[in-house]
Amino acid sequence: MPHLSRAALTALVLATGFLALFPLWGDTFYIRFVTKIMVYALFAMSLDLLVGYAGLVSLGHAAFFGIAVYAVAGLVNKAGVTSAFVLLPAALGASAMAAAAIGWLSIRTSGVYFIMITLALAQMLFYFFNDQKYWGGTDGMNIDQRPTLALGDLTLLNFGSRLQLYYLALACLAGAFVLLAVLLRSPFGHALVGIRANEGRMRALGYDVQRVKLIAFVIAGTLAGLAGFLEAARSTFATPALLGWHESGHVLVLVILGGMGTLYGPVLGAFVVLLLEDYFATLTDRWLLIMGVFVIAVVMFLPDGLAGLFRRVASLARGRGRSAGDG
Amino acid sequence: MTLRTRRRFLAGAGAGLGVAAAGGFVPTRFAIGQKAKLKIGLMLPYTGTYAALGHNITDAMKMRLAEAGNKLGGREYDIVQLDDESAPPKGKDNAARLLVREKCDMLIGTVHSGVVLAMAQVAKEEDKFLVIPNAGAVDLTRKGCTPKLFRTSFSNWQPAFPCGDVALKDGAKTAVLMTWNYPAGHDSLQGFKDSFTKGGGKILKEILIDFPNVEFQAGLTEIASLKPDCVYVFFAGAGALKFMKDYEAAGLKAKISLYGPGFLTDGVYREAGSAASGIKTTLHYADDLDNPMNRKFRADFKKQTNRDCDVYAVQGYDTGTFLVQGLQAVQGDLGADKALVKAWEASKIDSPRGMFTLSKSHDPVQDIYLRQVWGGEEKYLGVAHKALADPGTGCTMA
Amino acid sequence: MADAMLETRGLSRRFGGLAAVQDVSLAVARGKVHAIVGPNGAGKTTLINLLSGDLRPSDGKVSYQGSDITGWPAHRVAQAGIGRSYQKTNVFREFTALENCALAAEARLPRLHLFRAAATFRETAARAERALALCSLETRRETRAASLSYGEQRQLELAMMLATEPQLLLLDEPLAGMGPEESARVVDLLKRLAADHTMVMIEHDMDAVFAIADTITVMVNGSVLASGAPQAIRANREVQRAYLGEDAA
Amino acid sequence: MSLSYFLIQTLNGVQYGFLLFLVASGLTLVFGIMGVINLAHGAFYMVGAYLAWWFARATGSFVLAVLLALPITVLLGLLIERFGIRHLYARDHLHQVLFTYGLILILNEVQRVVFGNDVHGVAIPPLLAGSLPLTEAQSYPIYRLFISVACVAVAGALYLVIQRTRLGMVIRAGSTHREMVAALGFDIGRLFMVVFGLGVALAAFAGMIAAPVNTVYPGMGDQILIISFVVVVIGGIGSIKGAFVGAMLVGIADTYGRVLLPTGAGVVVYAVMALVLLWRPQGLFGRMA
Repeated sequence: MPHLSRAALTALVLATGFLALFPLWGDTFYIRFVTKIMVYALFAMSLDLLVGYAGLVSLGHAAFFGIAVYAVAGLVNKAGVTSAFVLLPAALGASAMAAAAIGWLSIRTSGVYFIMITLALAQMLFYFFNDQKYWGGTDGMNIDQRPTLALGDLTLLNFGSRLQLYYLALACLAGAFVLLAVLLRSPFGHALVGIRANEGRMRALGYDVQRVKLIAFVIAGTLAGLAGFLEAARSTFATPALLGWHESGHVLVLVILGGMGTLYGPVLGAFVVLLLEDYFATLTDRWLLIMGVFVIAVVMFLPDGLAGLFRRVASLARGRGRSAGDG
Repeated sequence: MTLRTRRRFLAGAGAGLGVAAAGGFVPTRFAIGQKAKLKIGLMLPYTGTYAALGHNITDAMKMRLAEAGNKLGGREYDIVQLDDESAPPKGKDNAARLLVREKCDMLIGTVHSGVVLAMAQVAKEEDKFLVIPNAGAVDLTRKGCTPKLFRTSFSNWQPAFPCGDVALKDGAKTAVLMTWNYPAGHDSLQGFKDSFTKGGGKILKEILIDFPNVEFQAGLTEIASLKPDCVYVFFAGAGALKFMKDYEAAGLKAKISLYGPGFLTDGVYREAGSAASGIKTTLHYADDLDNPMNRKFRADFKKQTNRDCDVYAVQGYDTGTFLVQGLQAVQGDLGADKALVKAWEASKIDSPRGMFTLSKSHDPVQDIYLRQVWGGEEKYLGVAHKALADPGTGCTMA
Repeated sequence: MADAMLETRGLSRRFGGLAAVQDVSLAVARGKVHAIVGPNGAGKTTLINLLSGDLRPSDGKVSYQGSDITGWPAHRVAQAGIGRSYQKTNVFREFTALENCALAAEARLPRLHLFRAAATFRETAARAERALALCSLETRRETRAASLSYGEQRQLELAMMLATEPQLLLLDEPLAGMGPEESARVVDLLKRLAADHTMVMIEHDMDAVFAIADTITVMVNGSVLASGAPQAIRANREVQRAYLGEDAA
Repeated sequence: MSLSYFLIQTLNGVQYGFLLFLVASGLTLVFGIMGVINLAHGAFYMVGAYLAWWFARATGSFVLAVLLALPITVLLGLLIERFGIRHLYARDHLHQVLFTYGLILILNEVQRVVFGNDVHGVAIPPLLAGSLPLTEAQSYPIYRLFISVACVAVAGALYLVIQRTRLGMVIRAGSTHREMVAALGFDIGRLFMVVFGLGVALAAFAGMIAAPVNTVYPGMGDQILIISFVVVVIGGIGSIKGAFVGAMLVGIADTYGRVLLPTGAGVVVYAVMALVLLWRPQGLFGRMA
């Protein structure tokens, strides 16, 4: 069962500290860019709960990300609501409900069926937004105003400020990390890991496997919704592509490349992949080609992702004394 | 001038076209408190489905800037070029990259309406000019219009509107409309509907196909059973080619005349062969427009790029003219934004498509031409509507 | 039978055209050990799977402590107090012995806790430790299940079941593949468990069966051939002919 | 509307269904036998179509183009199997999904580099050009009927292979039990190669034969891939029969969805899929996972 080693914990604290201090020297553009990376890190982390811990490979996770963006867009543009006190619960609620519905249908299957069904059901949501004139169709729509967060006249958070948005994203990322860490240490988390290892045995022990999976699916969807809310606040733009299967595939790449089944892996994956994409794009217009080669190389040679690479390096550094012990 | 790439930074106008870049002259006026060079962010698709459009717009615009001596209002400039991949989710980030990271003074772009929506908002937030060399979504210059947003191409409504009159004149009383279920399609159908119903025509049905599906059979069967006098469609690229072929194969072409905006046939009528033959379309450009400027431009463009000129190249060229004239008026000072808005609003652009001016909502007021594919060529038939402006409904320039 | 803890009536299960279990009616008395014997392919494991809810019966009824549990899903059957062990060792190989038992013990928490650390449930942890101790695995508690010897894995299999504190045990060949020494240890454990559990046990080791069982049911070809006290079964000629032939000779 | 209208719409749906079957059968076959989800299936469809277009232009003969392009695409598929996918059989589905996702990115870009971004039409072979009049207003292109005939032929051939050959026995068993495969005299590695090659061939052939009516354009593989997934899920993953029924269902639902629910056409087939799954989570002819 998952434990955080001391070294990993130190690395985490250092990384968080670095991110907290980054705006001191990072220029405006990179503050924006790192905000985006953190949103995707959160998004990837939510998927990892399914893929890495519950063993549920969802190829439709972007649906929950995108639906939160559209929930914000709808409320702001169509109803004039801007208060985050309404927008945030609405975004999370929309994602949670979509996740409950899609999850309920999908978890009745497993393995490869699950992959295909999540993919197809998410496409259904994609087409819904893609086809409806009301939601801006294929063009998508700008979100007319940024969310506001105020108590009376007191503005608690200015969503228009890139800096405050940056720290909001950082706080959400850290918060989600802690939340997931807590979940994974609870009996629920143990159940999840047990289900991935041996579903039938868990049933015989008395676990309602479907229920545990559905709860995990809804939590993951809701966290993706949180990422979606931040994306809406950050980009103020809603487009059907956010729900599409390419987006789902992309976030899966972040998770696997970073290392699934660890909480920090997806974060690592988001930083590495998004920065690399940005770098490749400066090299050539054919950067997707490089990205494809890169993805394949990772699958072939780094099946445990970057986190696995780190673990291997760390265990080498620790010496061989222990590993000889009990195999 | 340094040459960097991200998406390649092309310095000056000439690079890539073999035109010598301008030297290092800095007008004294800007020596203090002003950057010496203008920086223009060019965001267009250089990969993906719309890549050809992006390249034609870019190259033609640079051609025009080179003709003006690679100076804008006497100032040198750098062009920062960025591939938008026609990906709306990346629109905001890419626009921010140009305006915030590269500190561009203005933005030009792009083809995909969804991406422009995103760009427009970033440009507004950063209070920078945006010139649109293609995307025709009507909302951009209607309820989304802002003082610093200009379009040098067309609105989707524009080429469609005269088509209704053309169909009426040809004797059609009833029509079936068909398009992809997406904003450009809706805009275009509306244009046709406005004129066709005003002239007494009747729309029997609007058939929508989910974008970008190209399975048209169900729609064609419906058309056959409704038996309208004419059909108006908005499709482009792969869809347009396939639609024309399917329309012919379904035996409809001989019985029910097909109309569309020029995008239906442009670029694909040769591939379509007999399926395109005889189809009448309306557009703000025609290949064989008989004016000296068009003839010269087409020859020059072919020579410089070894590609055939098309309406997108013309729009790129005109965007160049637009920049040259406007910045001339303010002597290269993009900071003089009130004056520049005024100058641009008063523009008279001498274009291969003929002279055009700008409307109150910053759209071209231009002639729309009637063309017909005939004998493997797209032929100019005449002016379908003189000096047509988009109604600009809902534009308040707040 | 008045004091039947588990009862089946006309239980059948068909796979396609094949009847794996046919019209089985059993009554397992409270506090007794009920052994099911029979040649391979007699439908014994299928029967256990029907009782545990891993399979749905095609026909017939299962009642447990007076309530009808026919067609209940496996987890609900387990929650009701019926634990099972598997013929093929079925433990979480990557977890330690203690983690295996803890996972089992946590299955009995009255509700699924999401936010409280599992380690803070004292009673659950104690239950896991007790189960380990009962199966003499306390010295191996921190060892990965995959690194345990085969016999130890079999014991862990039992320990996991016990950690869920079931009242009725469904044991599918608990002695399968064990050496004589390990066997003796497990038989000893089963005897101790028999004191306060009801058991349904499939076993091929007839010495063990006769040593532990209060009732024996003999299955052949999916049907019950005979059922009764060990002496009666031993004496049953039909059984001797059909199954015990060589052993009894 | 008239009876003939509905008949023709149904014909449209069936005809579309046949084409979907051709693509989906390869997808479901590869999964059923090898347990591999091949996201790049659509990419092979695209490669087949582009090669057919290119050879048709170069040789002037569509038939010759198909004969040339098919083996080349299959060879490409076999190379990818040999040097990539083969190493992932023992791994999680996840890695196969990711690998083939990477393949999509690569093949799409390579297509753009090699063939450019333009849309191309492929001429219908003269023998099959022309249309049959159905009603006074509408005719039906002969080539479309030919596609249906070709699809039926392929479906028939698949049926024979599955029912009559030892390979078919393995496919019907839908298993990769090594003992069984070995008992039937197959080398598992060889079997996988053959099946993957067959899957690629089906995708590529579908791309080629559809090219004259569908045109050839960048990204064409992505679109067909997703709809094929729906077909496979509805029919039951791994079942050829299911793929056939699923394809017909999707083809007809899509056609009528477009007629009856124009603004929700995209959603209709997915709604059908959701309904089927509610009823049978493993698809119409699928075995439980």
